[in-house]
Amino acid sequence: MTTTRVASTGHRVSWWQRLPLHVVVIGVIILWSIPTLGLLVSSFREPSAIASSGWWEAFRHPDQFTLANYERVLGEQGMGRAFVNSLLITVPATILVILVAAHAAYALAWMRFPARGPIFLVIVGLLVVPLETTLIPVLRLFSHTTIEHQLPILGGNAFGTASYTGMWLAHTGYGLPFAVFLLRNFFVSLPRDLIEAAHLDGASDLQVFWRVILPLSLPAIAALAIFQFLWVWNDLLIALVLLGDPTLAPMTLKITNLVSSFGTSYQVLTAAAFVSMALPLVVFFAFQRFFVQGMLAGAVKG
Amino acid sequence: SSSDDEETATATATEGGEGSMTATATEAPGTPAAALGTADVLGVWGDEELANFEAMVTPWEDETGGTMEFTGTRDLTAILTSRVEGDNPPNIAIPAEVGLFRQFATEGRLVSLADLGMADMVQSTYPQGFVDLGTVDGTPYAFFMKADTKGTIWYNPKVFADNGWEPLTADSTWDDLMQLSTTIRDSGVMAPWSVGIESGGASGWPGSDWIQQILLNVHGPDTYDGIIDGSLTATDDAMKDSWQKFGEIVLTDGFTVQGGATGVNATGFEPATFPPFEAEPTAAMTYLGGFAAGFIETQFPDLVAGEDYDFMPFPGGGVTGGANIVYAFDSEDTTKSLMEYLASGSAQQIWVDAGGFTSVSSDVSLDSYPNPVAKKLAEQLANAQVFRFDLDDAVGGDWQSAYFTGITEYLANPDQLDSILEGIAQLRAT
Amino acid sequence: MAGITFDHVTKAFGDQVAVRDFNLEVIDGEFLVLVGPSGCGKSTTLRMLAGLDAITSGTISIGGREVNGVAAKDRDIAMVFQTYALYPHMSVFDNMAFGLKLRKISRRDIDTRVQQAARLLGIEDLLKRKPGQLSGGQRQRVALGRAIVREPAAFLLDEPLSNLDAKLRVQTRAEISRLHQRLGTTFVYVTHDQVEAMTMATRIAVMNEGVLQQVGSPQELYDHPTNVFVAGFIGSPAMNFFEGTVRRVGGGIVIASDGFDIEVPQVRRDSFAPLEGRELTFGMRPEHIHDPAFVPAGTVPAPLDAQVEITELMGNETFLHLQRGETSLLARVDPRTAARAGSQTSVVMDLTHLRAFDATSGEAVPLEVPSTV
Amino acid sequence: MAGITFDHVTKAFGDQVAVRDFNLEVIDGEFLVLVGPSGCGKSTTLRMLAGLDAITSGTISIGGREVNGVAAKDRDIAMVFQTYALYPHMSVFDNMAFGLKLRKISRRDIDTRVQQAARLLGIEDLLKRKPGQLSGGQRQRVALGRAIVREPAAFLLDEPLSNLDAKLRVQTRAEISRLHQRLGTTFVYVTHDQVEAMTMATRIAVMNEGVLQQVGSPQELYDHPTNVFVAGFIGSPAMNFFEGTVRRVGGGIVIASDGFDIEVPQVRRDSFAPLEGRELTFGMRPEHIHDPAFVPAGTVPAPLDAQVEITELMGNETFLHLQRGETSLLARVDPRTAARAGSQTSVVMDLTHLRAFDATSGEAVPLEVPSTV
Amino acid sequence: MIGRRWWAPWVWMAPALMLVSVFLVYPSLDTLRRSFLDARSKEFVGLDNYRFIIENPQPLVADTHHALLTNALWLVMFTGLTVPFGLLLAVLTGRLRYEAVAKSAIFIPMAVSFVAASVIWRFMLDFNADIGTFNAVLTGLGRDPVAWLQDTNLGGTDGIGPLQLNNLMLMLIGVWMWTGFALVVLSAGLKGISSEVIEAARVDGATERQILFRIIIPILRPTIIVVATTLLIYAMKIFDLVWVTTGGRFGTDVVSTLFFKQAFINRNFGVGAALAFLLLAAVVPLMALSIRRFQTEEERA
Ligand SMILES: Nc1ncnc2c1ncn2[C@@H]1O[C@H](COP(=O)(O)OP(=O)(O)OP(=O)(O)O)[C@@H](O)[C@H]1O
Ligand SMILES: Nc1ncnc2c1ncn2[C@@H]1O[C@H](COP(=O)(O)OP(=O)(O)OP(=O)(O)O)[C@@H](O)[C@H]1O
Ligand SMILES: [Mg+2]
Ligand SMILES: [Mg+2]
Repeated sequence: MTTTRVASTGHRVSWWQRLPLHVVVIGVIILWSIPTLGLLVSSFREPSAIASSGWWEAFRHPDQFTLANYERVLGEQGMGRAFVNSLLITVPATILVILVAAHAAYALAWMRFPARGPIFLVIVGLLVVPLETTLIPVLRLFSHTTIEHQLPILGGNAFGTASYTGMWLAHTGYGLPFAVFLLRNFFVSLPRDLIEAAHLDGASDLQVFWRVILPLSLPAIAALAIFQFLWVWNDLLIALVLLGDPTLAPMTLKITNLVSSFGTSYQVLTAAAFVSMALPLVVFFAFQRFFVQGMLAGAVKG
Repeated sequence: SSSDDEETATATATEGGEGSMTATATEAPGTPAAALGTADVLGVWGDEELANFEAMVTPWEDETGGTMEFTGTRDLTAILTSRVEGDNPPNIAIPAEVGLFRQFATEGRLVSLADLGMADMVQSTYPQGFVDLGTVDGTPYAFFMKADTKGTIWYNPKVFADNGWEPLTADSTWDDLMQLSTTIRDSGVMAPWSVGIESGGASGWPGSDWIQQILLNVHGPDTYDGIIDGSLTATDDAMKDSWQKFGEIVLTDGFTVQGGATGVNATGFEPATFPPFEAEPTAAMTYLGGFAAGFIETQFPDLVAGEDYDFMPFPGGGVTGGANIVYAFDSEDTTKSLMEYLASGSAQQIWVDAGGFTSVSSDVSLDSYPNPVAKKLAEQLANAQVFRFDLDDAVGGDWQSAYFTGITEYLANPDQLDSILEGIAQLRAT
Repeated sequence: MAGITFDHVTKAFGDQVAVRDFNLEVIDGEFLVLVGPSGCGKSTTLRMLAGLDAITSGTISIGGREVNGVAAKDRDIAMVFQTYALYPHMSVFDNMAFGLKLRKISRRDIDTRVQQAARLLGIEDLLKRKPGQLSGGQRQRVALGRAIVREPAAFLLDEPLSNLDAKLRVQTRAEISRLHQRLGTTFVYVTHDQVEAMTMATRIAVMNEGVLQQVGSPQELYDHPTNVFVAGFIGSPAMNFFEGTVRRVGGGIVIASDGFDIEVPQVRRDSFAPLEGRELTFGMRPEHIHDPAFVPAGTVPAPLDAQVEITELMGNETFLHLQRGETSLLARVDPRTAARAGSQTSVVMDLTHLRAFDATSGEAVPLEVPSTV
Repeated sequence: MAGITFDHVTKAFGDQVAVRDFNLEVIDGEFLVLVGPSGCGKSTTLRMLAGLDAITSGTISIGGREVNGVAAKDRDIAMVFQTYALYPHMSVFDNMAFGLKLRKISRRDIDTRVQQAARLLGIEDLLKRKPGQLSGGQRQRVALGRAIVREPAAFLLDEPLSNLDAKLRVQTRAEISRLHQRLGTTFVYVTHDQVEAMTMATRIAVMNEGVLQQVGSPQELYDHPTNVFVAGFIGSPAMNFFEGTVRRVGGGIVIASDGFDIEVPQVRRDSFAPLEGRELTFGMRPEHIHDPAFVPAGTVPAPLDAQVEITELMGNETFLHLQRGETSLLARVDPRTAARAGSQTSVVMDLTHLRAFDATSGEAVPLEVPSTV
Repeated sequence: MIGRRWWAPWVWMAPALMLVSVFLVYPSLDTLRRSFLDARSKEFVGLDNYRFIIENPQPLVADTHHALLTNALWLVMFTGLTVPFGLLLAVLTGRLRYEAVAKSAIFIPMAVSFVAASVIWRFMLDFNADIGTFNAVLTGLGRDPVAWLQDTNLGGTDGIGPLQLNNLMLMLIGVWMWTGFALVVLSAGLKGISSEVIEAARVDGATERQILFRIIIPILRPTIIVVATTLLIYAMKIFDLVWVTTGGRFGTDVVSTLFFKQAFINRNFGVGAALAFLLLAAVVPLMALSIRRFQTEEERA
């Protein structure tokens, strides 16, 4: 895209005119990063060092640096499988939320029907439901609706406490209120003329949705994907409660197994934090390219 | 367990998964099932503990062809509660607290040891005290493993020797302890105590261990039992006195390296065990259960047990302690067989040898502990004139959380003690 | 194919009525041009026809079948939006190809059709660009191209040439006419360009404030407007109007306006006689007011003296802004005229082309012309 | 006040050059009209001047001071965007008032100014509406209103009237001229409407493919285009062109084109003589080709027979599309002409207005006219 | 669109509605039911649980009143800081060549699990000046270390209600974590704004600040509403952060932590449910607000 960024300027700007901007932004970045930096440094220190001196001390004794913590985490039995499990749970759950939410949001944004407002508000209102309150009822449901059926990677049974299917649906369900809220509000801000033009070109709702709405909503969808991925990826609670079969356990579960019942096991947690953070960050960067300025440039006049 | 073990384990697990589900879902207890399936075990262990536990189970897996899948979490109570309420309990649970256990038992959610066919075995190999703890309304439901004494004051023998301080003995009194503390403080060499009771959501529990030790040793077992069975309330003078005695340790000037209430409340219980053993020790003693040995070993790998670190018995010789309680939610063959195996001395021996484990089973010989300190710990448990289960673990529930909170509150504002105890007492009334 | 019928169609946005009781029969295959002042309801009419805006009341039928309830996508209509409404995420090529792809037309056909349309609109070099990288006129051409690549039952074009330069506009206009002849499809075409309207239309429909004023062939509307509005709206520069009454003075007949009288020549007396005494609004087009030095043959001359306010030289003609009493008149005279701004001059009106309207209703009043002229 | 200077200004989007080596002096207070084919770089020129697009090379100065580094907001310029760019979240009133509020003008002044502008543009009833609730032309008027309420150093108007109906356009055009006279501010005005350009401009600048072709008064450009492009672009319908060479035949001089020769009358021989033998492109405007029956006085006639392809009746005039050999000509003749489509006819060219250009370079070749005519 | 069958929208929404009903609506109704039953969800006890909350008999275990005030403070502080921060950063970084990098720095805290976050902040806030970064700085400046997560005082005086040092500290952590959320979502919205409108404002003479406040923010309103609402609601049910750091000790309890303790530790589902339902009830005014907004939106469309 060649259209200019929102804040870019049409006149020549010398670097010093924008210096204040850089100072502010970089300042904030540094402030924001210090805690994470501390964690990063600590993850390369021996347990005793972590417990006895501050992370900044590490720079004084470079000799103390060690990869042991990472070896401990990555070397853990079945960590590989756990990583795969996490992926098998997260990726489908993310895609599912986007699809389901986007369809609902399309209807709520571009179709007129009675009770449209109330339905939207109820869905948004459900944001407030604390996950914890839903666990027991949902678990009940699961343990009583177990469908006996072998699926290779899906684990014990197609649906129920010992399968991924359950996890996917659960995470989708929990993710929906925010997803619908975000997408619907993004959709309505698209110019109506475009949708109309597509209809006139003979596009059905479905075609408009896929060929016009989704491509133009990429920034919002990217944002949604980033966070849904993150939330599912980092989820511990739902996995602990709903995932009956420990062989399907995601990384988060595996990692808690590295933390001894007494004590704090910082050395493990620090390293684990970055191991589990890696993929979400990759996703974040990968999706940056969808944050394109001026997607709508040239669409409509007036 | 070695990696190929793991492979087979998970492999069998995935096929076996079906078996266990079938069992829970359809099969009525009693009818024989061909091969053993997967036993789903929920507990608190992680890290080496978990590794050792798995090592301990491996022989059973090899022998029976069953598999054990362990899920460990610090929020055990919450998870266990939801899974039980959600009609999807694990096969076996191994928490550290017995309050929840009692509720489950009274609600008939548990399978009695009798139904598991191991009542006699437990009766014969476990101390009566523990058997009673696992018994609700006359029916035994659970047994205990990985016990921990809490009658241990950790110190650095070398430092004591250099300064000519005398470690306390089982026959010492509380006053002796105060005496020693004063001496050390006045010597100006270092603070007598390092105390830290910060533990996130559970902050305060290390203080509760202090208090229960004092209560048992200063006011005797009957008072102690009175509090547990509710015949005595938290407002009892004995209780108040014990709190105040703990208060003296924390609040007396120069007694703690943490510099008083704020520091103690803000210092983690784990780091609090380090000062006596640093290169330049800043505190002479630290009080915490037997598991503190683990912290010290990890933090100071070079120290030699018995020479560089050791413990003295809490004055009075009365010993309180905790243990992990083991109970089952069903009586499938897999569960049955695993429960029996776990209760057996031979199984626990494996972990004992690996270290960091104290067995209360009489089948485990005292000589088999890896180092002198570990051995001393086991002996203290076995030979204690008086042994009582951890006070708040025994009561459990909201009383316990209030008890913990109360302790942090008390240190923050000591003048509130009465109202705090009042509040705790109420919870027992309702 | 598709004839189109509007039957008592009304469209209101809230209490604001955009189109009122609209009745119109668009004959199959005709090229109907819709004109009217800005905001009079042209786009709304198209949008209702396309099925984009719901009709408040009345019915629209296409090819005899009522379509009030038919979805836009099922009406098989191609439309150029006044706002273009290009797909910003698609290349120019894809913008034009979109409708065809949806119709499962073969890649090759699509390619040839789009290429051809692009060539014809002079945007063949821009096919790879995104709309955001185009100039205003280029965007408009893409919007037009998106419509003409299709072969729909009807074309609705909403000011499709407004942002093109004169030359390009003339070409494109011709192309559209050719397209119309080739396909014989019904066209409904909105424009503000009089020349466009005059040259392209089989019929012109004039709207004002949501109400249809007159429908007819360009020449009809130009020569015989049914009311003052149409008379004033069609033709640029607009027709001159002045109030007046027909009076009998001595033997002759005069049109008495404030400040001046116009002597009606012998030949036309009979046609004015019947109107005697009636309050009328008279209209005369600028090109029928001549410089006495260059009066075309066959004129029925009625001389008039007036003050020249402004003169506009247009190269091939000159505009004289005249003032006589309260009345100001525009004359479109031969560029060789001697009249200069500020000077007094005398012009000649051609009464053959004088039009009369009722002063109150604004409806046209016939002045039948003796066939001899 | 603000004179504007473009000094070797170039603007490229990637490798696509939109404006090339543009040099222009806009005199303070003048009304410069910028014309050119769609996509030739007009909007880009305005956007650079407004400080919205960074200049690739060269400098722009306003009032003598270089502004390359000056932010748009500090250039004190009012602009009508070709795409309107209205504030979607503000009412029409607020859209127009925004610029004034920012300048801390008193509520009352703002109110009066906006009200006045609205009245003048006929949108006073729409002030409470949001842009989304307006018709195309209404939006354009709001965009125009947003500019004219201000009193900036310069106005940049990018096709501000393109979506208005003829009548409204004439009015608004007049209003803008009046505004220009009142404020004496510099105007740069982009339009595709020849009449607009002709009537409003003090000078017209013609662009093509990013390059400035000619700057001059309307009449200058109309009568003396510097090259074929300008000749063909200015004037609508466009000038007729045909290739030819000047030859001496017997005693006389003829312009020999393929398929026909044009006899040069005695009076003009001298001016053609010097061009003998040279390859030329000749140009003649449609209005200088007459129906023999209605030849205006003072014509230097050169008769020509041709086939009438199409006739377009425009009411006040008639277009004849003529074909002679390979050459097709458009004639704008008296409406009373007898010529009918399909028939053979003979027309008269007025050689006084014949223009000649070098066939290869396209540059104009002088044909000095004897002053007698 | 004309001619769309009446059931079309319902087909489009069906999957969402079903999932939401199973995982959110049904459980909420179950919660409502349980809030009228006793601790073990056996007998009907009417409004006892709610009365219990209001009478607040166990300030030691669960000081409901204090918790509610703390939530209120979260609403104000947390949301009030996060949204503007995110918006500002979105606008600022939006114009940088290193936009992605800058954003990621703010985003990373979102990516760390809560357990990790608690570790991170332990390294920042630990009381021991040898370990806690903040206290290291303080002692470096010759001041006494502060127990950031335990200290209920503020400016020497005992905190007024929930206005306590440790609460503010927690909220700071919250802001640190969630600004990335606001930033990413808002910058997604920013990308939708037409550059031309902003150019028009520039020509009208608007400064960057005026453009931000009078053009960008109003046009961005739909997205801002999403972010603000989400964060408001998040502040109302804030749980993990408090749970892993202080466990609600030292007056940091919020409704969710109380609910968690009641339901899962004390196994008093009655009171737990009542507390949870209190949360649901608390959103109603917020929803009422957006109802009006939604309807005005409708009218304009
Ligand atoms: N972002 C862009 N990227 C590439 N080319 C561009 C871009 N913007 C404009 N152009 C090209 O620059 C040239 C000039 O554009 P400009 O908008 O100035 O034309 P214009 O004279 O205003 O045409 P019109 O009369 O149609 O508005 C056009 O050929 C256009 O395709
Ligand atoms: N959404 C709306 N709400 C209220 N009034 C509207 C809305 N859309 C259009 N209108 C009004 O309806 C009338 C007709 O609009 P329409 O777009 O049909 O006019 P138009 O004839 O196309 O004008 P133009 O030539 O300027 O495009 C206008 O007065 C306009 O203000
Ligand atoms: Mg319109
Ligand atoms: Mg342009």
